[in-house]
Amino acid sequence: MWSFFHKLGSPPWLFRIAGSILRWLLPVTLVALAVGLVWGLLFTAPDFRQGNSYRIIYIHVPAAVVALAGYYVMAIAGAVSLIWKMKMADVAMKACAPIGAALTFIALVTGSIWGKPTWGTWWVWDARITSMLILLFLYLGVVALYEAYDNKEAAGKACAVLSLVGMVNIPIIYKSVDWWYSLHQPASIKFTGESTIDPSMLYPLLWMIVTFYALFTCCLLMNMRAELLEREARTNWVKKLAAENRA
Amino acid sequence: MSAPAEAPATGAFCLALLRRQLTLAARRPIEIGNPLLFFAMVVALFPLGLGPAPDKLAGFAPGILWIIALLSNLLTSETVFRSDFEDGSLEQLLLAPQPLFMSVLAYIGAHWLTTGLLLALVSPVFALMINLPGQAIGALVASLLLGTAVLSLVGGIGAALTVGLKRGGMLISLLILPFYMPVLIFGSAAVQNAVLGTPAVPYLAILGAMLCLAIALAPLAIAAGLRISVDA
Amino acid sequence: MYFDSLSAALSMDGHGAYVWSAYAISLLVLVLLVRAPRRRQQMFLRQLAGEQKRRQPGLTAKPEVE
Amino acid sequence: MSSGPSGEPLLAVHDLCLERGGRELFRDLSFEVRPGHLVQVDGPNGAGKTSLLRILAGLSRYGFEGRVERHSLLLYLGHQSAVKALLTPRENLAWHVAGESAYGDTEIEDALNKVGLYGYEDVPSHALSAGQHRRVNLARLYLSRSALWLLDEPFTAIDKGGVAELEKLLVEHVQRGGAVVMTSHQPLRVAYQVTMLSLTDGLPA
Amino acid sequence: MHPVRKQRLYLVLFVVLFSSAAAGLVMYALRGNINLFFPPAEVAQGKAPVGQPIRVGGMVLDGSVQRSDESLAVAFTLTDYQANVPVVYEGILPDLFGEGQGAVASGVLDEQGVLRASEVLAKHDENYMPPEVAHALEQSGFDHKGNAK
Repeated sequence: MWSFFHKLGSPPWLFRIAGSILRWLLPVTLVALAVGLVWGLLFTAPDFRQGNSYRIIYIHVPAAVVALAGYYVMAIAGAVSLIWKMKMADVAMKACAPIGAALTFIALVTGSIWGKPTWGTWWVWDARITSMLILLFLYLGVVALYEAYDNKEAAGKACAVLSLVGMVNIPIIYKSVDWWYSLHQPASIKFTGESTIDPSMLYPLLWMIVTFYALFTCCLLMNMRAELLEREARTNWVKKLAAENRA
Repeated sequence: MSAPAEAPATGAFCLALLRRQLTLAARRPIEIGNPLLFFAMVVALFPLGLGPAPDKLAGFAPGILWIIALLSNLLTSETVFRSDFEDGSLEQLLLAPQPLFMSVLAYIGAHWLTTGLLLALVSPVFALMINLPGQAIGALVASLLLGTAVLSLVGGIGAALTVGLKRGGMLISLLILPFYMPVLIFGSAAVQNAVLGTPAVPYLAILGAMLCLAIALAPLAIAAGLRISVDA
Repeated sequence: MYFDSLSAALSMDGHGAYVWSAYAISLLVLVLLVRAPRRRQQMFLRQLAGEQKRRQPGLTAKPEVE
Repeated sequence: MSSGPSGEPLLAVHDLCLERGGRELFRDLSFEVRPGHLVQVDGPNGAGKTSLLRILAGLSRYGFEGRVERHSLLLYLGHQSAVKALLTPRENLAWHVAGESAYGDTEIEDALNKVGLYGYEDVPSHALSAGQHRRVNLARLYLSRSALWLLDEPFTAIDKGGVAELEKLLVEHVQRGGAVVMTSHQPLRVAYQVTMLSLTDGLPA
Repeated sequence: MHPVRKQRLYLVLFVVLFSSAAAGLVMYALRGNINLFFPPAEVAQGKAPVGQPIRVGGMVLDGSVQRSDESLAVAFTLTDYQANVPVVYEGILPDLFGEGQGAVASGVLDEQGVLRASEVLAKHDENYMPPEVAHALEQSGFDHKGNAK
């Protein structure tokens, strides 16, 4: 059991694997992102009611979906780090926070811009928007708490506790549309039953969601690599790497 | 060797802790008075900032009172474990054979008794200062009784996570304000409804639900946070 | 392509300002997001390499020779 | 009354390794503490004595490798006295946060008497000196019902007479079937076999 | 029982007990009308309080929108096809506002049962489709939700 964790938790191994995944995943993701953006912006028809403003959906929905999923990843990594005392889970958790914060920020800003032509207002204190704002605060809180600790191992544990406590918020975000009446439309993409979005609009949206997941993974791996180096600064493999880098 | 030593029962231990915390608070009466004074002074700020028109103030009164209660709780939450951390009592508490999640409840209970409870009891006076209609006083006191208990529990999590940090004060606000927001929404909604003459009980029930959830989960997080802070 | 001309694509029937600004802001954030860890890693490795250089006796005074 | 270590271990340590700031403090440390053991942890400053004691107590829970098994209640005295200035010595002991606190009033008076605080029971602790604070803390040893004592520099700020009293108490405790793990720079002057655990200064990695 | 196990058992019982109490209280609260949102049918039944801020949501009745020539004042009727609520509003309406569309008006109900709105928001549904598709659906006798008319 422990030896398995040790292998999985071996920093140089993880650094190398993450590097080789990134070598192909990052370019693929960036190309997919460009394709998705052009597709959504220029090659889809406008909505019969909202006109062209709905094109923001191709960036708003993926960002929001992945921002929420990112919180789950962070909290689960936190739980793993607390329960099994796995250092790599700590690193992964820490790496999630800034990415999640950025995606939540994108979701909020694009939503606000979309809201103006659609609802007639930049901002409403609707349940889902408010929960999204709270999600941003939760992410920023994790970042701030991590930075405040000198002992990075303790920082990881403290952030894990905080993100687990924040998990209580996530079901409220998901359920808020059902619990309270709000301006937000119910989910358009349904896995059971028929989607209420036309296929010509659904495919680029799904494309973008997958792309954002890939982008999240890329950023996560890159952040983890950077974090690993700093944590393992005194070990031989990092020293060797720095020497190679110098040469 | 004599028979294995038996530690006192958890309940007795928690009561002893509660007495200890209350005695400590009672020997520093100024620290109990400060949040109340803060409450009174911030209440006085609103008529100065918004203008003293009574009906305008009355409209904002539920929100104003709740926000101040929240802020004064925020200011005191930071101190719950601070002195115990500094003099080494906290590490002794962690070593106690009784479950830590119960003993931290005693700390939080003492904090609530010396801040939230008192605040709820004196809040009618402040409510009158900003023209909160009389029929809402009951809902105000009830919502503050329930809500400040949630605030104390949630604030305890922030306090536990930041007690080992030199500059925890600002950070604790960032960490726990997101969790205070639902309490604020339902607390002020309860008062608002009482002002309008609609039933406040559903809102109080939601606050009660939050309190139950907080009692169930916050002690675990506080205990974990304290172990991390002492270890850091 | 859905739009007939570049100007039609830019104006998007009056929604262009909203759509294009939303995309621009998002792209900006994404670029920063992707670049941050790379920069951080490069900075760190350079700093570490500098430390190693300082520790090597004799090399400190000598200028770098290609 | 047993005179030597025997019986089931109160504490077992397996393959403990500790690294701090890239420096290895100790490696593959394994030992057992049984009733009757009086262990003195020895080593220069920064050798990890306090860290070791905190790991044994369970206050440090990560940052090291290895396993610690605790089989008894323990009493840990750290560098800080855990005495509340606003409480009297009597209250400090009666409501002590370490959870051993079901002591009778006379027991507390006895213990305070033994550490030389007779007559100070109900004086607010902020009126006491630093040394007296430590004595209030040491009074817990007279009250303790825990078998295993972990004492970090217990002689600090204690006068000669106090040290002799304390040494006597430690021997009594281990002879009763308890065990002591303590750090100290000065050799113990006791008529009892002291097990030495030396932490040599770790070499820079 | 082993003391550590016993402690864990108590912990689990404690958490379960308080969590279920929380769930019970939420159920109780949701039975009461917790939000101030009313469909027109409930307004017609007199369930909505008069003289306090509420929100009414429904569809804008076809042919009900009357705009004033001189000012931004507008009057329309919200319906849920069971009852109607007249709304008056003064201000700029969102682009998506239109007859046959969903809208939410927040304001105060007066004695005559007219909602004096301080804010009107258009609510759009979860259906997205190109105009041609919507048009084709109309032609073939479906509404935009794909339901037969």
